[in-house]
Amino acid sequence: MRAALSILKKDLRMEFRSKDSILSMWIFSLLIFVIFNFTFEVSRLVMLEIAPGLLWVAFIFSGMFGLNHAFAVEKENGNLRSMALMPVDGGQVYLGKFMSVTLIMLLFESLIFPIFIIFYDLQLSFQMFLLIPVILAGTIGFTSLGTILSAVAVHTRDQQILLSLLLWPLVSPIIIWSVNLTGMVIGGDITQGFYPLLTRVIAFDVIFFAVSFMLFEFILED
Amino acid sequence: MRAALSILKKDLRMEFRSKDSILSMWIFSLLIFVIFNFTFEVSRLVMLEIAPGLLWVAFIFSGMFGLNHAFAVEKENGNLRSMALMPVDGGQVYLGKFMSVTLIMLLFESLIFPIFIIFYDLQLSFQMFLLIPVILAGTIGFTSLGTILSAVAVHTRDQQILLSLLLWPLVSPIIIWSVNLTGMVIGGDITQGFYPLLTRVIAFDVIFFAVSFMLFEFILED
Amino acid sequence: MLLPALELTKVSKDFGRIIALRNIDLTIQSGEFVSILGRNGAGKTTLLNIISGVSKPSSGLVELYGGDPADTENKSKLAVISHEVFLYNNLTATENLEYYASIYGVKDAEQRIKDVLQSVELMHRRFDLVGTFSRGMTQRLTIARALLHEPSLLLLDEPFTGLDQLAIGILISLLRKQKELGRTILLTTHDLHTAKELSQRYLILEKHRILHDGLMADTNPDEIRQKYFSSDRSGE
Amino acid sequence: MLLPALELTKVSKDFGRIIALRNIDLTIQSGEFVSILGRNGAGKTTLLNIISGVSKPSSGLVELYGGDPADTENKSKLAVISHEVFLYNNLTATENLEYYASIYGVKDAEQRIKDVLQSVELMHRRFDLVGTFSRGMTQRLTIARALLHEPSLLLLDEPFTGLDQLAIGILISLLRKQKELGRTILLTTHDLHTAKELSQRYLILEKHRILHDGLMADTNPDEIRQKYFSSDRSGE
Amino acid sequence: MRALTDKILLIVLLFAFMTSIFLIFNWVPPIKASNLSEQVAQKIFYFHVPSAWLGFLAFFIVFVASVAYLWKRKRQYELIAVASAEIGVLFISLVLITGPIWAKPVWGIWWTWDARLTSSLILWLIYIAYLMLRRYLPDGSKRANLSAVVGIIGFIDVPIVYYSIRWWETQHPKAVMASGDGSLAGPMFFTFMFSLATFTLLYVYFLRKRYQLLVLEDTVNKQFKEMEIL
Ligand code: HEM
Ligand SMILES: Nc1ncnc2c1ncn2[C@@H]1O[C@H](COP(=O)(O)OP(=O)(O)OP(=O)(O)O)[C@@H](O)[C@H]1O
Ligand SMILES: Nc1ncnc2c1ncn2[C@@H]1O[C@H](COP(=O)(O)OP(=O)(O)OP(=O)(O)O)[C@@H](O)[C@H]1O
Ligand SMILES: [Mg+2]
Ligand SMILES: [Mg+2]
Repeated sequence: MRAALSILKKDLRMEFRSKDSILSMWIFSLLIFVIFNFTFEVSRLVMLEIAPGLLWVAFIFSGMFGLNHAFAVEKENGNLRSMALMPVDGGQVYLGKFMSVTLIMLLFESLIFPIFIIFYDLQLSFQMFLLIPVILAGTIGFTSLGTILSAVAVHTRDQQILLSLLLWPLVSPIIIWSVNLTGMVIGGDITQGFYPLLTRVIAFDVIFFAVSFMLFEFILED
Repeated sequence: MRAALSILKKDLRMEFRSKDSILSMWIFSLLIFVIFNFTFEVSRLVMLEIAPGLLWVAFIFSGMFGLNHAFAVEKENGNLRSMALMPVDGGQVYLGKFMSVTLIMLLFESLIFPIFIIFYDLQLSFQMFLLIPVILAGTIGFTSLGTILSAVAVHTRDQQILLSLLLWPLVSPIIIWSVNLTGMVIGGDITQGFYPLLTRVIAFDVIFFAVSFMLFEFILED
Repeated sequence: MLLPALELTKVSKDFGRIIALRNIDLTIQSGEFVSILGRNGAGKTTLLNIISGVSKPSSGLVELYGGDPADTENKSKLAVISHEVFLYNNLTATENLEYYASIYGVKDAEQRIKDVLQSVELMHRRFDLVGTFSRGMTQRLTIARALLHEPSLLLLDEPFTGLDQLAIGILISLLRKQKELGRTILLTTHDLHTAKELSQRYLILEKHRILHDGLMADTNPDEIRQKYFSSDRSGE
Repeated sequence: MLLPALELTKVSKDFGRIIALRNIDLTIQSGEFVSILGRNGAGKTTLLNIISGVSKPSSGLVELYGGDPADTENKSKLAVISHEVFLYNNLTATENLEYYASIYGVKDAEQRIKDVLQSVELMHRRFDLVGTFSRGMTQRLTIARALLHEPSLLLLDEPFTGLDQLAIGILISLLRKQKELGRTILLTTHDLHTAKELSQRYLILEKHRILHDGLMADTNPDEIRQKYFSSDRSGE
Repeated sequence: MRALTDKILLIVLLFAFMTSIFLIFNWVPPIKASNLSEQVAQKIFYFHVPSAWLGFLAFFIVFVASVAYLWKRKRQYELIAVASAEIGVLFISLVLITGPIWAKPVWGIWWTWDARLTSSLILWLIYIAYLMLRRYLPDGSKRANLSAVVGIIGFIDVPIVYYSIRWWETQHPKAVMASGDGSLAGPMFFTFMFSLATFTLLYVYFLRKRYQLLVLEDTVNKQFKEMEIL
């Protein structure tokens, strides 16, 4: 755990070397919405129908930034090799990277979400709090797989494309369910299916995390 | 011109070192659509309304790959500095990079487009050929600005985010117009406004290209 | 009987078409200081990578202290200096060392960081980002990084790169001290005089094999140069 | 009267808080071979960057052949070797050289590429990706790249890095030939003996200034080392 | 001398502001509107529009100073460009604040994706990006060059924002000033012009102050360096 925390600390330090990074993330989130809004010049009704999807697309695209970054910074000065040399087992490295990627993605989401609320003029009801476990579960599913696949993709020439190729198909069930769950909460109809679906997402999170944690060892070694 | 072509040749050579690159681009394009389709689980009617926007969002996101890449490859082994040392004026470098970025983006688009046609079950009429100038004009506007701003952003720590921050607001008029034009063609109502609007996009392309061409010199020098 | 620090049996390595090492047999005892010499492309770096475990041999067996180089315990005994410096440009000198100290579980880290920084004379720049360092300053810092956790096996791939006369002197005396402390050291370099000054034993790699394995005391650098690096052998 | 190849007047450079060069005045005539010596961080690389025009001085004037270093004509006369090799890892040796040849408008490129590859002894690897080269092979290739367009002003920043004894010999004789051809050469190195062997004039940079500007013939390397690089001066 | 000019400017500004507030709230007759809140909201017009115009002017100055910098390579042009960009962002922020305040009582909503509104937001984002870029780069000629380039390209968007009212159907009012059909009655016109003059003065004052501050920063930095040498 100590090693994982060291990696986390180092990553966050580099990521937030200055407060500018957070500011640009915020503006970036704003821009994603502005872009979506003016490219889809559609009626408000249609907008509301696609809103949960838009929210998750925005989450995913900002998440991809974090994932692409996570191991790209390790490429400079041969640090990827240095990680293989460290007396730390793969799981620790995975855990450290997973935490930093997840924290950054959650930060992004917490910046995107208020803009989402304002632009779609959503009512803040007590039910909205249900979005917190939904977003958490969806995000962790995305990053737990994303972290290990990012470490795989970084070894290839077309890193960014390859990460998408590997990650998106695998993570799609979780994203679809998260969109569904988000739609239920926003639409205000928490049907019977809500909790079982949420549980299913969490179950997948656990599986993805556990498998990645165990397999990471093999990615570091040459 | 000779220098620009040398840069173009080198870039395409690296980009398509193997045919895998094209294959992964194709799968990536497919994935973008699949992702959009399952995140927006909406009625076909709504889908059709947002189709032109989706098409351009897909274009932009694949274009961002190319742009982020364009100067990132120059970073390894100090090649960015080497470009500043070459006895070639900035305009030539700009031209070379612009061509390679544009060609790659057009390739992407030609891969995305058939998928788009199939997924939305669009009729292939003679009018559809009007999409060619529309897509060309929109793309060139995007890449002409994108190339110079990518060269600006590559000097910063958060390259990818900063490129989005700089490019998206500036290029937004062109994207909006391209979405409008695409909507007209697909919807089958080429109104009176079509040609003037297309002309306007082309006019902006020319302005953006000329300004970038002239200013690129100053970006290379320290 | 004491285990050798390092034992390679019939180790080969190839990268597709290109052969880098062929049937290397090598035993190095604890406390030895061995120089590895050889032409560009002879396979020196590849050999060190295989010993450190970052690169797996295509065939053959590598044993570090009787175990796998990838064992956590073995890894914690190891330090590598290569032409890649293993430092983060966006962290300061101190922050880089703090990171490595916590990864390696260095005790009394703060004091230790100060000590190594002092020994490579970088104290006055400790709060500057590594990205702003000159080549030689970066190399000094990577030396500090490697010595931080008091490794017992040092793999040094051309560690003198970029160092000025003063820093070369510093590194030489640091290495002498390491030798006195009984540490095992493998060094590749193209500077035969320094190699002679420091090490007892030397290997010469050529055409992917160990061409010569002898004692430094028995030879002089110019003879080695004559014998193995003269241009009439250049045709391969 | 002939214009000097290079003239610096009151050139200073700082990076924010850090001062790299201060009030440098320097004139170098066409055909001179000048070594630049100095400690790590003394400002040697920064000085070469300013001369080549990649880095603008914070104040002061730089003139290359009476003009701006950024003029296209001046740039085409220039070649730089630095610790960054300016090569693309995803291109082969030949492809890299072809690219530079077409950029610099080299005539009879194919033959010229063969010649330079031969001179650094890399012909047998010319179709391999640079990314798979060993450190020394990459350095050889960067030397070939720099000489490709027959530059008349060479800026060499520690060009011997990573080279084996043989390649050092090759580079030395290549440089001798360049000198005979009347080319102007600036070289930074930490190897005083090689510097003495090659150059007539030497500069010593210290504390961001030119501390000494003299003729090589008048001194011997050990004396220089004693005087400028002994450890009692290390406290800054 | 400079200090004196600043003092005089400041005093004139104070007077001008007090006068325009008087003109806006006490002198000019209220418009004919259905309810009171709309009448009051209309007063925002005298802040909203001058802010927008001054924003455009500020960005124009960024453009001019950036061109001048690339041409002459003088530090002072760089500083003028930055100072003007900061003030421009400030004024456009005012537009983005006063607009919604006006919109709520008149249109019943704070915000809509109307062309003029969107393009104002985009304009704001462009210059935010310009300022962000500067924060990411270390001081030096590289930063000056890159930001000058962005300053020039960014200005290409200002006319788009200006003409967007003609290019798209919008909810936002058409040009009342430029149309010349006398839709702005006498007292309103006078008050508007007065307010505009006041804002212009404010811009000049801010620009001078910000520029002086930037020069001062430079001087202090230089002196620190001198001290370090010794
Ligand atoms: C909600 C956000 C709003 C934004 C971002 C905004 C932005 C702008 C901008 C940039 C201008 C200057 C353009 C020019 O003079 O050509 C302007 C002018 C103006 N605005 Fe707004 N506006 C907003 C809301 C409103 C509202 C609600 C009203 C009144 C119903 C309004 C009335 C005007 C008028 C009358 C002008 C002067 C037009 C002219 O003479 O050209 N604005 N606005
Ligand atoms: N990743 C790789 N892919 C393909 N070939 C490689 C790779 N790494 C090394 N080689 C090849 O293996 C051989 C040995 O390389 P190595 O780096 O070990 O040489 P070296 O002795 O360290 O040379 P130098 O003195 O130049 O550092 C070379 O021919 C090199 O091209
Ligand atoms: N980009 C930069 N940002 C900040 N400081 C820098 C930068 N480049 C160089 N410096 C500083 O300028 C000084 C001179 O660096 P330079 O690289 O010129 O030294 P050098 O003489 O080449 O040293 P070496 O022998 O180690 O190569 C150093 O203190 C260095 O930290
Ligand atoms: Mg090597
Ligand atoms: Mg240097």
